[in-house]
Amino acid sequence: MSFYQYKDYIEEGDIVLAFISRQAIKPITIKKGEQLNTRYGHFQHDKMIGMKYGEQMGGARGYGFIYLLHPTPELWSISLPHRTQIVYTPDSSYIIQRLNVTSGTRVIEAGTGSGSFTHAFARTTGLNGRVFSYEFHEPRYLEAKKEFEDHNLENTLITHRDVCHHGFEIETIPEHFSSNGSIEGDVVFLDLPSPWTAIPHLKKVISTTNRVGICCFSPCIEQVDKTIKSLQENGWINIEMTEVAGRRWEARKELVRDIKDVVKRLKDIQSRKGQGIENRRNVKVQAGEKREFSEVDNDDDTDDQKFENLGKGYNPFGKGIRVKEGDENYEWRNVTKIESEIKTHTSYLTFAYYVPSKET
Amino acid sequence: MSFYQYKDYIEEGDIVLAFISRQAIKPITIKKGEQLNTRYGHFQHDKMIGMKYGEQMGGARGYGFIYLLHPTPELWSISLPHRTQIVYTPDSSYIIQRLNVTSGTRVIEAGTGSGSFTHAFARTTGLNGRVFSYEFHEPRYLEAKKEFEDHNLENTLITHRDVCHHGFEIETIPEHFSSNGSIEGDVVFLDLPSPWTAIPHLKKVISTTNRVGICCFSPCIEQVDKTIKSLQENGWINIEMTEVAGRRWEARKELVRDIKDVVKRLKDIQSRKGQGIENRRNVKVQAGEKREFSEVDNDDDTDDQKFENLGKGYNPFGKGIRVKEGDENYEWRNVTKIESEIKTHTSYLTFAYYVPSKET
Amino acid sequence: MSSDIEVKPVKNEKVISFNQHVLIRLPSEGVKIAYLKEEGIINLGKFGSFQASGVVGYNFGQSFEIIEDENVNPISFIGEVADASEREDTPELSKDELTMMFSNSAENNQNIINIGSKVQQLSNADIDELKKSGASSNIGQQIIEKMISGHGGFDKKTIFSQQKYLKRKQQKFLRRFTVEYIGSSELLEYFIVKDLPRVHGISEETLGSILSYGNIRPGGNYLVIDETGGVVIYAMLERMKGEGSMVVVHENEHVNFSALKYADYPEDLQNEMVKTINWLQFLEPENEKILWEDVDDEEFANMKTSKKAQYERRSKRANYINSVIEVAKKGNFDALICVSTLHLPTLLPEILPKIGGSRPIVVYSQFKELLLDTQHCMMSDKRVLAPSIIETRVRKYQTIPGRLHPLMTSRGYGGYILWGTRVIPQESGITAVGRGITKKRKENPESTPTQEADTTETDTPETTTAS
Amino acid sequence: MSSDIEVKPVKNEKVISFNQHVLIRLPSEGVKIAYLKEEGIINLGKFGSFQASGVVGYNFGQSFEIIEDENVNPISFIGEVADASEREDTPELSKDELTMMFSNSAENNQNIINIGSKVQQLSNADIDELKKSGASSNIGQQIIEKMISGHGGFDKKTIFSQQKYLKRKQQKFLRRFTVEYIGSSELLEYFIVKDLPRVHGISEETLGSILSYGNIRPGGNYLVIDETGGVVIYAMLERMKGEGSMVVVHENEHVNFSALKYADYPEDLQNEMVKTINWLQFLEPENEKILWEDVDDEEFANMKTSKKAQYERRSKRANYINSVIEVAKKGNFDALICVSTLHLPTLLPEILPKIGGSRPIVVYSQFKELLLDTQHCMMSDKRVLAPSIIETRVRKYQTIPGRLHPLMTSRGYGGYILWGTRVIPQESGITAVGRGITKKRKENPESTPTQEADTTETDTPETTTAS
Repeated sequence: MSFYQYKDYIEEGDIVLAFISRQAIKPITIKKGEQLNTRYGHFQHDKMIGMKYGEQMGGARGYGFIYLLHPTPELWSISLPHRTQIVYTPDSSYIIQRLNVTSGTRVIEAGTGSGSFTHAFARTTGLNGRVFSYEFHEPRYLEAKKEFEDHNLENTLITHRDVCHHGFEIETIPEHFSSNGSIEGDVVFLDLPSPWTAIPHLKKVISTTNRVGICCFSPCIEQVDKTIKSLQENGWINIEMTEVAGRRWEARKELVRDIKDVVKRLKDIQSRKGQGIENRRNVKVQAGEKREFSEVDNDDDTDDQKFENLGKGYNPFGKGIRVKEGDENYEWRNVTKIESEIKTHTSYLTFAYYVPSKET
Repeated sequence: MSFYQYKDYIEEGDIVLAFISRQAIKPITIKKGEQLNTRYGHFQHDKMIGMKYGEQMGGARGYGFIYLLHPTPELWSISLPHRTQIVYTPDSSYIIQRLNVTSGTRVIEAGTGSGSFTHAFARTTGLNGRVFSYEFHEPRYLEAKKEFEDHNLENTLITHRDVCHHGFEIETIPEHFSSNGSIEGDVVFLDLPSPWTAIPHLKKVISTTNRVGICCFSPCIEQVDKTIKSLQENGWINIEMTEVAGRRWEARKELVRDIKDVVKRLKDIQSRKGQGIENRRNVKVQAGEKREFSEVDNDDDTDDQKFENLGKGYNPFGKGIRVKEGDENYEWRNVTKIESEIKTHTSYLTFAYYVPSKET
Repeated sequence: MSSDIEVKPVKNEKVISFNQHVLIRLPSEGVKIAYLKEEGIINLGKFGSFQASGVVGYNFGQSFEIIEDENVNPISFIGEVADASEREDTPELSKDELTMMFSNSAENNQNIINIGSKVQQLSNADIDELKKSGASSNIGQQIIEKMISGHGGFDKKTIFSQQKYLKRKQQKFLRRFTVEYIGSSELLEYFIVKDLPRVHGISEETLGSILSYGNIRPGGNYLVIDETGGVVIYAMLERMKGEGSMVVVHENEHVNFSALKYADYPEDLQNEMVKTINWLQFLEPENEKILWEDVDDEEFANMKTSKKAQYERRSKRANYINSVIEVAKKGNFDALICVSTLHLPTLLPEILPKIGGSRPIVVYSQFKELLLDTQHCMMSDKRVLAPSIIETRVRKYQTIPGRLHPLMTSRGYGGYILWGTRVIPQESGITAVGRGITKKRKENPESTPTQEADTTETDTPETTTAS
Repeated sequence: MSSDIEVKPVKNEKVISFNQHVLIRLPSEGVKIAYLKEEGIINLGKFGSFQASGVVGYNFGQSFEIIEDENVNPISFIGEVADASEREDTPELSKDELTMMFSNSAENNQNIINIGSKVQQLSNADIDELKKSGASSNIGQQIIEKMISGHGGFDKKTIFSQQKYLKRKQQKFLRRFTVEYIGSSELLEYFIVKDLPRVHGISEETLGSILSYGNIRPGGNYLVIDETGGVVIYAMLERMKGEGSMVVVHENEHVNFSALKYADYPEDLQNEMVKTINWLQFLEPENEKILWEDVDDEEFANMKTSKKAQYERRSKRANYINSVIEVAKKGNFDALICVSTLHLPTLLPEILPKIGGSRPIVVYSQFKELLLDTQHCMMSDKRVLAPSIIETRVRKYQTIPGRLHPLMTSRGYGGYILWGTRVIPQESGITAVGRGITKKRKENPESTPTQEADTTETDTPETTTAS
């Protein structure tokens, strides 16, 4: 299992994402003798070994199922518990695209946080690229370090460091991470409470031979203001702040409720009423097609809620009989429905470039 | 013609909105002997008199047409030239709704600007409500004053005033605008470069007997910051800043391009090529269903653009033949297309309330 | 225009009054609706209960804190801090302090571990006991303080998270509330929180746009389809304030106006302004008219008392139905306001003749795809000019100076409206520029542009000149 | 993992070099693509022209100003103000000055009339003359200053509008530009400005999400449908940097790769990485294979020279087609990347078998409605797990401290993607919780929740434990 290439069959020791539902994707490390227990069934690791990635797996007791997925940075990010500090794909994919992160890029990231974006950087830069990630919070650092080792993120070096105070320089860079003894970052991503205190330290670690891009990720507008000033003071140009909005839509079907059915049902109600009521009325009836009074009369004028609204999924011909979405006896219209909770803000993204002077 | 009620037939002196196209709605005042000249034909006022509002009118020379529309604040705002200071309906309708502007509300508005929002306020508050509008820029004030008179906005009083320096009080309020000799505004709308300098002046003119709502309309975030502080210092509560995004979509049809047609066309090209080329090849041909070499060979490997993309509106069976959108010989799918230029920002809307103490 | 204001208020919108419904806004950002009876007690669940008489007479918008014996004290706003000077962690921070916080928060954060519910050492039993024991005016604050002192990791938190924690606890335990007038936004908010599908996902901003694009105002006469149980009708009535009328078409034997029970309109006013008719009556008016002839006075006098009452009720009902059918037949409505899940491409052609010339057509749907089909139907019908689907979305901000940012998450809803203008096309004799004269144009390509009123984007016209 | 970096660059991405295409960014925010030949002159129209040799050797991202004799001077950035100290209306304002501006701008505005083009007193002829006469390094600035002095109302403008005016004029007349590397964002930007329908309205952020959700990385092997003329393929190639491959399926006799002409990849590398196949070959591989047998050496030796060349070309082509058909038949691609206007509900079932297990499916469309139909098709097909339509939109800000706000208008485009994961459903023996055991559940309602992998929203599972 690797974030750098796919494999086809599951082996012991692999990390597999057990897809239980859209809201529940559970990472498991395959180990003989273990079992995944969910509300939707029980799944033995032994049986997973040798199965294909992507395969559907039935529960051990004859009910429930999961899908066995190969990890990717994008699936990994949605498998994480919804705690803070996850940079989700709408933001991370835009940052990677805009700063032209590709195979071979040298990335500086601070802080590591959940490590979600680190995975995307590691995948995209590949084995020719390098990711230098910094985390000042020790428990988080230790957790991320172990995770990156478990995930074989070979091109990633995590450092426990408060970059705002102590900068980014690494005294003894492992040889295969060094570029002429230095970090020489091409792209910088700062997800810190006060990026403006870290920006002055960057000069020592960014590339001296090509243009460097930066993105600062801050939730509050006042942080952006300080960041812009610091970028200006430190010689960064083309400063631009942006926001990314990501929305997710599900496909649904809505019942086509034709007026003809409504009219038919109203006529039906009236005729049933007309039959059931004794001829006890006081009305002068004339010949002709016009309807008689009893059909519209109703003694209970106050009960306005007697007949329920016909809403989604209700039988158009009667009240309260629920129609299953997509039931082939009815006509349906495809519609898109937005997710029930939308992310209306993640952070402001402030981009800039630094162009080192021509070497002569 | 009135913004307070509809009429059915056009009379001399009416203001009519001549709808020429979505992008061209032209207000005209009906006057005998005059004529509206457009790129789409010529239209005589004389003939408009007596026509119904909403009627389509053909051009005097046998071509072109317009629709004769009754003014509403919403149509009026889109008829204005796209200069600055127009508060469009997505913002104005939200402000009216959120601040509960209804029949009878007393509104304070500064500045008047294009007068677009003033019309919506005047319509919604009706003849029982009052709109006090302030404009400091003299040419704009004079223009708006004349416009409001022409439009018979009877419930609206415009004042030439720099409210930031001189406040909102009016020395001699016309009797039918006064409430116990005072303005007693229920709702305040400030569209000013520095609303924080106007806010301290409000206490003298807002209602002393009920809760007062305010909305400050500012394009820059730094203005919001100052506005919030001023509102706090002046006793306003429930301060909340919001943004309104309005989007407009058109209905279009997209050609359903089925893969079967593509395959058919590729086969057709190949068979035509096979027929047209002499048997001058060097290939060992075997019997069977498989195709012969000449059908796929092509001597001009460099010309990659010989066959154009099949894009929107193109015949799926051949290149370059344009199919009219909705042509009944083809299958179409309804789609929505967003307007070509969208308003990604108008202003930040900062709302707050002022609750006068209980009278005892 | 009246020379002085003579609005006859149908209910009190300014001062909290008996025998009216009110909206109660809780610190948790939840909302309740209560009816203020004299001698009544309003129960807010875990937030306590209070006597209705305690809040009556204050202005709408007033906040209160519950004290002993179900009494209330007015407070300036719901987040007011009682003893700001005594508290070190006051939420009111100066700009300088905030700057410092930003600059140092990296350092501050370095020593905290993840804060979960497990660091919370106070049990629910403890909290219940505290609630029971306390009868003083500051019980909420006291509970919070007790919780802070029982909270193992609290002093290790950053100022930021301390404040968030405090706010969360305040919302949960402070016995505070605000009494608000039930305007249409408040009624909608109540249903959004309580039952979003019932109002078909309409947001406040979309409701506002329905009313503005629909040109709703006092004195209008509207045709309405409202499947929200009356929220849209209420919003219209509030804009009209007693002047004007509407015909509501519905699909059941009786219309569902359950939302109007919070409206507090006098019954006769509501009946006068809101006429109802079902689709059968609307579409087949001649068949559905009631055959009714009033008996002559003599015959009436001879009826038994019980018969008389029945006769009068039936007479009233028959006349009502027949009169509404007549109003609907006459048409010329000032707008169509449609909030419905009915399939409009087949229904709309039946409704359009009833709408007056140049009046707005406003159709709401939760789903853009459904409006799209209706929009295509309008475009081929020609009786609706320039139909557009309009989406309006409000984004709210955490409005704290120094910590300004949009709310991180929101419920995903809002809906779309389709807006157009009812027009009267000429049946013949109209030649669009660029259609009938295509040939001429090809010969001289600069001569005339194409004119398609519905979709083409073109320049502004030349100026008006006297002929 | 290699112990040291050994990337063999296929082209220079760091330093501006001869024989490569570059993007030239103009002060007007327009963009051009130029090819830098030795001795070449690049013409920027009204912005002047310059010798290619003048910019070569600088880092990509460097800005320049054109001086006399088609030479250039490097400048720090395009908006650099030459003599900031001398100018009163410098764009660099302190915070205090900005505060003052906000406080006083109402007053300042009071005396201005609407500023239109009519207050401009300098004719176009004047400007042309100035341009011709000037050969100094600061000609742009001089023109602007001349224009300001000729501008009747300029001193009456507010600082705000003066600066806006200045910026507009700077953009129009300063002979400055930036030379950038053509990454995939730059290539896309070029086409967005030049011909948005050609790239089907893809925005930069949507292109980025296609590549991330598609898990594009060096070494992958992808199946691609790209109707943008190669912009998407270029973006993938840039991510792969020489490692991996893709099969591109197209619908014409020859694929349209016109965008790749700016890519500057060596022909052999591009041919090695990008294999092409048309739909007929893809869908009917057995029919479409070329019958080709190489002749033996003797026969070949006996051919005429002209025949030999033809033979070799045809041999190469037949082998190429047959090998690509084989690769496509084998399948197991690492992703499907589809940017196409083809009707996917009928096509997708033919493609899915070719995608490897657990690999991403990413489909782009300009219209959400078209993806909706495809999503429904995926949901009934069962081979695509959890398909979602994703919309990503970037909002850019006017990033000037003190005047920070989102841009007022933007072009309306962007598109949508449909993302899912290719899975291998069991053909039988799977019982969903809540389906097969509905009865049991009814008896004991708390026993088991409903499981519908595609749509149900459920809680997280219990923790993993050893059995």
